[in-house]
Amino acid sequence: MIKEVTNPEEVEARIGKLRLLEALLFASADPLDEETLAARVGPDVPALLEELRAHYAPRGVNLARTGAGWSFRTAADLAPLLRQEEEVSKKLSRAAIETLAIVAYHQPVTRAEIEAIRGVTTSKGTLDILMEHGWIRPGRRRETPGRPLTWVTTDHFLDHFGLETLRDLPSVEDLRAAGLLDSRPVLLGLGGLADDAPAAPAPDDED
Amino acid sequence: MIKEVTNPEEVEARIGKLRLLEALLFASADPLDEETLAARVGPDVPALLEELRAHYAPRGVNLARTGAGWSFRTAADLAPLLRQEEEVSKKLSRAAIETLAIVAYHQPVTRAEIEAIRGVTTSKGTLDILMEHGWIRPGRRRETPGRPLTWVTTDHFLDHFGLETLRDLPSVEDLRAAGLLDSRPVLLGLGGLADDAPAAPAPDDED
Amino acid sequence: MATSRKAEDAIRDTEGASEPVVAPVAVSDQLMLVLDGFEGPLDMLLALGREQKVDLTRISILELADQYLAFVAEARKVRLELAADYLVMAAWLAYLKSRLLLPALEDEEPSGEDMAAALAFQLQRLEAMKEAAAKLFTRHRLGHDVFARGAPEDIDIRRKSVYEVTLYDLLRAYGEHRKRREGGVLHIAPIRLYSMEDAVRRLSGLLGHMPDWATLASFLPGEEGGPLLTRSAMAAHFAATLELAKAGRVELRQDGAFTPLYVRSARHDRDGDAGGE
Repeated sequence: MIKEVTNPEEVEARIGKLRLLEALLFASADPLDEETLAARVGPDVPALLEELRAHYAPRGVNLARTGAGWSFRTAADLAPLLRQEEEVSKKLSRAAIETLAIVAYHQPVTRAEIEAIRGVTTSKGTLDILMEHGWIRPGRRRETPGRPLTWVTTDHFLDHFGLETLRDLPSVEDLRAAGLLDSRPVLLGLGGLADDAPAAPAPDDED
Repeated sequence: MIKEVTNPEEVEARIGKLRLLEALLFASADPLDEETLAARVGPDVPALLEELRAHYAPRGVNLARTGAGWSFRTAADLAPLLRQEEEVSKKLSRAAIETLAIVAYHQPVTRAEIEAIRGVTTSKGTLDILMEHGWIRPGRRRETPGRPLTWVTTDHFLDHFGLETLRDLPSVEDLRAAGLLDSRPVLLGLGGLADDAPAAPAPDDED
Repeated sequence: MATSRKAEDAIRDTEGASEPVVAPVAVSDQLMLVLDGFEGPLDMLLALGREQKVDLTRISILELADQYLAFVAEARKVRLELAADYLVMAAWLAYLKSRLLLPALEDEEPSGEDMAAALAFQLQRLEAMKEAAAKLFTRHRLGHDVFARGAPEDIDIRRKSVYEVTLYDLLRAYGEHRKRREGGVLHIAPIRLYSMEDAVRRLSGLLGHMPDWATLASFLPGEEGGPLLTRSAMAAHFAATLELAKAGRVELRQDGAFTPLYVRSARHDRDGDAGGE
């Protein structure tokens, strides 16, 4: 992966690029995608990122890839020494945590499907809180009667939970193989099978 | 300055401390003084700091001593490269966000209509900022007296907010369900007033 | 029974909201009332199912239905009010039980077995999501276990986000705008009905002008206010005449049920006005 370079000028150019890449990633609290980095550093960004990742791997700060981008993060094994008092998840209700998991594993998923899986209606504020944390966002409307809105997770969700892609969700393949990621409502007449269709047609999409 | 250590356990302990120090300095919002660091890491902090400083000296990120504390900073010589496109991120005013939301939901919409919906006059600058940013653009003129200009959102708007199409904007009902819109208190009472007039004029966009 | 009292209150408090719901758990034969938040009837069924201590794929739905129905019966015995969706589930399970126990009728879709399998699937799926949620939150999380650069430098290299506005900000702004418009300030329109006080005031003014028996209806105001106002005026004037009769200021006469009501000034009023009789 790391190309041997011997030409002194080339070596210097490469070091310059690595330093710039390091500084760019360091300066930003949010992940940066390769496209953005390539625009600033050059087309060999993927190789440079791998080199940086290798350099930082044993250190207290690691270069991590999450969601759509790269960012420096403190090393995961230092968590016990750095851990801070829980604030976020204390405020999160059981309903919110379960709902987040359902959105993550079943996305894109409508509210009615979430309710069918949980067997209860989703109280107001559950999706609101998850959205406020930046973990979920509205996805495409489902092309079924009523055209219900779907919900999906964000890149920030991946970043927050240290996931490179959705495929890295814990046990996701096992669950899929077991058929448990089927979000269809299965029991008619059982709680939470609220109609997905909004009470009134969406007022603003006539064009 | 850097003490020679040969005992493997001692080496490991030292590396552990260096990694913790690195992580603490990286994650802190403010420079950390040696006393604070010593409380977390151990009494040999000054020597460890020197070692870190030496390690980072040639890199894109340096460990710098500022005032009474230590912090990581991007290397000073990279400043021109980093600042190339520097833009301090700005918060959009509430009026601008609301105006953008109204254009998104009610487009095509004229300025007079935006004002009618918001109930306040819209300053010239608000639409300018939104247009400058590429979120809105002039649409067709309305074929009514005066042929007022309408405003619509752009593809960049969709891009910025991660929407595929305008139809994926949550409807008012979706917002209500997500808890972003509290429903108005319902007054149960006399159905018809004396004159049988509607309690309030029908909202203009509930069609 | 102090515990049940508390549970009862808690259930009542959360009724309609569906979550969290407080409900008792049946442990073996004994019904124990525990304060524990259940996220609806399916969640409670899952908790009951775990007590069978078998893999959820081998769970006895019939046994589960019995446990649930027993709980509902006990709960109602101690007059515990259950949220509606718990009762809906009870009814559904009672139906499922009958379908499982009685010989299947022809052309009945779906079969009792299918329904039981569907319920088992729902329980497994909910269980899987609960486990997934738990696993998700044991991961090293940003800002809790793993940290980003604490002092990011003002270098926004992604020009497109010069303005920090998220979709959430946008939707929140629109939501607040709608909220303001829908009912930020609650205007209660005055109720334009005739009150008894109005009628008393009005009739008192007319007292001198009704020396002889006249129908109450003839004293009513015109109908320009609409039918509702007319009806309320009728009711108010009737109440007002009763009030004035009690005070000895008018006399009332009615010849039979549902016949017109006559009213005239009491004697001393007429005396005062007409100079004696």
